[in-house]
Amino acid sequence: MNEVLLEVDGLTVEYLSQTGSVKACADVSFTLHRGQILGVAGESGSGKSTLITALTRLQRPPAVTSAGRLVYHSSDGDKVDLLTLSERQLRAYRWSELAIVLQSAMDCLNPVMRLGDQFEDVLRYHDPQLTQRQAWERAEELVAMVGIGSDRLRSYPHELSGGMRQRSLIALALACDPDLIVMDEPTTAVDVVMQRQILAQLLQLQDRLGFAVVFVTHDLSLLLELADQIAIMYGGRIVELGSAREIYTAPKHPYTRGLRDSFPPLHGELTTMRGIPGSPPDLRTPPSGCAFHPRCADRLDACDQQIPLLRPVGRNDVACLLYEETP
Amino acid sequence: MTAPVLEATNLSKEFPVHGRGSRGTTVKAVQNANVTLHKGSIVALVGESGSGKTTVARMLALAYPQTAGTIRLNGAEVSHARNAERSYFRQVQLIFQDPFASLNPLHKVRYTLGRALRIHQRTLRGKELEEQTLELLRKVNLTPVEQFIDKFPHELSGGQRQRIVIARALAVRPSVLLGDEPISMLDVSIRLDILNLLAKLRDEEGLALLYITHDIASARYLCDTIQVMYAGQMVEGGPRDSVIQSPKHPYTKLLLDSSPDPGRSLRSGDTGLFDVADDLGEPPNLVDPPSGCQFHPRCPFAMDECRQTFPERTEFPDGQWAHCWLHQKDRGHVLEGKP
Amino acid sequence: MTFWAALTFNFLIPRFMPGDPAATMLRRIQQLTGQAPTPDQIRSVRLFFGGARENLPAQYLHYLNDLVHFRFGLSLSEYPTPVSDLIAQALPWTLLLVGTTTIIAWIVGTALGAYMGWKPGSRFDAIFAPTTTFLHAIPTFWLSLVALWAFAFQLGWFPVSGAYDPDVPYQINNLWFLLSILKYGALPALTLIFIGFNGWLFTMRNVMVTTVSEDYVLLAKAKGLPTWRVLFKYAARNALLPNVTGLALAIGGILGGVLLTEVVFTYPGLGHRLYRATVDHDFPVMQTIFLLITLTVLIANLIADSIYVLLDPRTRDEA
Amino acid sequence: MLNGFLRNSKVRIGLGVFAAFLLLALLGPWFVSAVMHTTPRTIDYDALGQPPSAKHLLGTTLPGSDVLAQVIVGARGSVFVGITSAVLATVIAALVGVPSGFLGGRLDHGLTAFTNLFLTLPSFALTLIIAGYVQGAAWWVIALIIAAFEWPGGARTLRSQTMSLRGRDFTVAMRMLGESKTRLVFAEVMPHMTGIVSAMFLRACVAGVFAEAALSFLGIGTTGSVSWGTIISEAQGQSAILNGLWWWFVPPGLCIALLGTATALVNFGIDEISNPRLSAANRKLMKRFRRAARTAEPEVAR
Repeated sequence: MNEVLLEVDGLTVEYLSQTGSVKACADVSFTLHRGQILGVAGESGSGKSTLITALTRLQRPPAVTSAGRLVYHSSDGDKVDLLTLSERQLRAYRWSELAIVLQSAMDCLNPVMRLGDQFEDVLRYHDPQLTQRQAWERAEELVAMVGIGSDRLRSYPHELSGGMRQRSLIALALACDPDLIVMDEPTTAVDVVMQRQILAQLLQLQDRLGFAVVFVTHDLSLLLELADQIAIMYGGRIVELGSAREIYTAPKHPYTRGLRDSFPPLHGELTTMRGIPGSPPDLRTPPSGCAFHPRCADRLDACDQQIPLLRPVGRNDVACLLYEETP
Repeated sequence: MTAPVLEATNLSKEFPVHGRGSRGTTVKAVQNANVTLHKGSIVALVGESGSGKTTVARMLALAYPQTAGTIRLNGAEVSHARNAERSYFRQVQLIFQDPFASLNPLHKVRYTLGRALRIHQRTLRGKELEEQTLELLRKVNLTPVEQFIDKFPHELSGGQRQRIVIARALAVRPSVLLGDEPISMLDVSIRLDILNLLAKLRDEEGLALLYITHDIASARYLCDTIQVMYAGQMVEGGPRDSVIQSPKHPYTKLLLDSSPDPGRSLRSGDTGLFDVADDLGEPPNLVDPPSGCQFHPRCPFAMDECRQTFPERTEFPDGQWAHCWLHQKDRGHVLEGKP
Repeated sequence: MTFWAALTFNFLIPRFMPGDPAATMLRRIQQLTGQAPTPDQIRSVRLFFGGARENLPAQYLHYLNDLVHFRFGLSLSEYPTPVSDLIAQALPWTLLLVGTTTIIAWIVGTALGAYMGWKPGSRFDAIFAPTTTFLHAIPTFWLSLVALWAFAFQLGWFPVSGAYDPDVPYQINNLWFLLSILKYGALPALTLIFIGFNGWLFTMRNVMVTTVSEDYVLLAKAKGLPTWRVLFKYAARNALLPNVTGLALAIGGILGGVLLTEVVFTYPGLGHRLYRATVDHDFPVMQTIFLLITLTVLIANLIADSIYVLLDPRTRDEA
Repeated sequence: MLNGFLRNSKVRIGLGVFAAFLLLALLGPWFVSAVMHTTPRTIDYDALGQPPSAKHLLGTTLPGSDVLAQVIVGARGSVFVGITSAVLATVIAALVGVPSGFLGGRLDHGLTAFTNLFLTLPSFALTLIIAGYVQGAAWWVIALIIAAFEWPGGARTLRSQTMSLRGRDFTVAMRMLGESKTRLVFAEVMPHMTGIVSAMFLRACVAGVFAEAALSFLGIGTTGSVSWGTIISEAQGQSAILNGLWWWFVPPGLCIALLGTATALVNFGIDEISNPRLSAANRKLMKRFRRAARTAEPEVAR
């Protein structure tokens, strides 16, 4: 469990435009262990989706990873910085080590291919020895893991329900037995009951197969139940990183606190809650200093000048000038 | 209790299915829905997508006629004649889900609000119009007002736009607001702001509010009464706390158990439903819905009756009610334990 | 439905011409042939314009009845050759020219467009995009003239008119004859392809650019599939759909270009025949060619619809 | 929104060229008589079929007319027909498409059937035939005939746009405030279609110029007046090709092509604005992109 799988160090992603560049992700660093679930929570414009594409090196122009390292530790002990690989070399890692699940399943499945063919395509490419029949059988196994009948493999994506598409996408991610699955809001497009079911299945499968997950969502309340570690992003930076319990019971960063208090509880006492006043920053014209300072109730004088760095405070890592570093 | 402002009884809606070979088939989007709104009180309508909750709101807003049932405004039945509709619109306003789509991007705030004011006060001009426009902005807490009145929608954030949308609805001085998932497209941190604004309007303006949502936790935060819809049918309703603390319909219970709750995993090691990954199936296809109670194919307690007829309404002492055979058959206690 | 409307159009237009078109017509025939029209000719012209003897509905029935029995009447300018004979001579040439050029232009345009759309902003894209914009805007008939002047007259690489070598025996099983068809057809065909492929290129490029940014293409890349496989199986295959429908819809427009090109190259196809008929006021021929073209366009639409259904499973359920 | 249009370089260039031709059409005949002191029909007996020279910048025709004068005056013939047909076609398209899309119901069914009918008819062949019947008509009759087959595509686009705008939340919201139908159409729906309508108008304009040129080339267009089509037609009729008088028929064709390119540029620009993915193809940006990328990707880098 404590074996390191992925070290992200100083990852910076910029969107280039004629007038300059916008940093959608700035100096993002974290370490992911094998079999761990890391939740990344953030609102629109926090850079969470950019992080996903940068981790998988799927960003498209005008987005570009301009700095940082992505060190992947293979199961045989090799360490490699994914950012230095050529596209061809990277292909060896894609899907067999590192798979991805995206938000909108309808858009992720090729509309003119049968579901089974899309499994077969990836299975047989990564294992050329596999016959068509074997690939199909493996696909049946995979969809069965997420509770989909094998007869559905003959369907086209548009013939499946939303929940089924999303589950088959997870099954597809498992096809080559990866060590890491990156998920971008995988349950946002489905209803709460289906969301619960998908997450329950995911946890069971993760327990059985031992892959690690980076799970990105805007819904912090979901992560509190699901993740081991949670990273809170704001304005392209991680502002706090800690265990789910710490983030819930003892959030340090004013934004984390505000975000936690933006979800009315389902049980227990009801009080008037405030949310966070103001609006998320526009990254084209980011605030100086700490991106949160215009909305922060506890801001200090230096907050609009100095960009705080992420450093250990208590049991969490926090990027806020309010706190002294704990040695 | 006072007389209801807006009351809908046995509202049903069927949409024709388009496409070749489907002539005559319909989607039964809503069946026999009842909604009653009182002055100064908020009713939440909770359901998943496709449960028909938006269709109910749109019928109440006269966006399209109902297939069956009646809508009464202040006791008088509402017709779809043109003039009747216009005077209805002065009383009942709909707030849309997507603040990005519900403002015309080519018009400034001043025009949007000004038009809304002038539609029903035709002689309003000049200084007075300006004053009333500013007053609307103040009502929705967009201050300083001068900063917002000459903005185009694209210059505003999501939360600010939704306030403009609410201000536009308030321009006609309505007595009823219908909010169709008014916060679901907004960023998490600014949702509570809008909910607090709606609560303020209820308290200060005495508005009757229908709050439509899929998020039962936000419904609990805002409303006085909750009604739960499933596959076009109202399955349960009643005072907020009763419904949430002791749901009387298996679907309500499933919904509550499925909703994320930050408190849950940290309470006494109870991990909710995460340990059960049964395939609970999905909501039915409303072109060809199951007979009887729509929920029976997914219900762990389904009985023969459930498959045949939709159950009568069972009333409970504190105003809670449910449509479930368990109560008709005196088996309501099974809901107390875990399914 | 459309076909019926076209039929009716065809019937009504000559009957609503101002003045006494029949008389004008007869005068012109006289000028053309230098002889007074024969009584037969007068009768057939009168019949065509509806004369005064029958009322409109009766004429209409008469007209439809003739069509059903494939009686298209006699040509006026080459009296008394039946219209169907003239058409039968011209049709194969046009089919040959339209068929080959459209298919080649479509393939070239689609393939280049797919490549450009795959990597928008590449050097290839940057050079080709403005060039095709210009080429697409050139009037076909004018380019035909320029080509004729440059390659046939100045350089003498190609013959200046006709569809085959008149000195070679007209036999379909004669290799020299077939080669001469190739030689005579090359310049008109090249001109048409040169202009034709640009339209396909542009639609394909733009659809491809959009398709490439679809999530399923992104996911295909994430799956580690090699580039060519993503390009063909995920991007190009889906981007192709609009171009398939376009192919059928464009037939009508393509015909316009071909008609003019045939005139320039004196290529003995339908376009040339239509042009001659128009100049000579040979209305029966004009009518028949028009009907033929309408019919072709309608059939092409039907074919495209069915191909689309084959290629896109999403439309299958609705049909 | 308008600023966005004009900031796009393709739109700017296209509109510039278009405006230049418009100016030529308006002032051309005056320029020819006042500045060049000639007319397109003036015959210079010293220069029959001469190549370009200082005296005749674009050479002369076989009968000895100045080609430049013809091309300039011809601009009016061509552009006027183009613009008239485009105005007519746009108006018809709007009158058919907008009510059809906004009101829906039986009216929509009828108008859609009508539009589809015209859409499937082979328009050029039909134009040719009708023009053939009315041979030698005035230029506005030709414009009318061209317009009659130019509108259906536009009507279909406007219909679907109107339908989508009618269903958009902001229109529905205004309707539910009690706004009148006329105001909904003119204040909420129509302003969103300016881009499409102007693109449509330009496209129809060029299609009109094309059709007029093709008809004139076949000798069944307008009679009497000069247009680019008639110049080419005359050149062909008097064996310009055989005699190698390329300066006679090349310039008018180039003018048509240039006008067509201008319109295409404007339309591409509008496409790029409405679909920003198409304009991601910026060369300079791509270069900077490669420089900024931390990844050493040999396939792409060199």
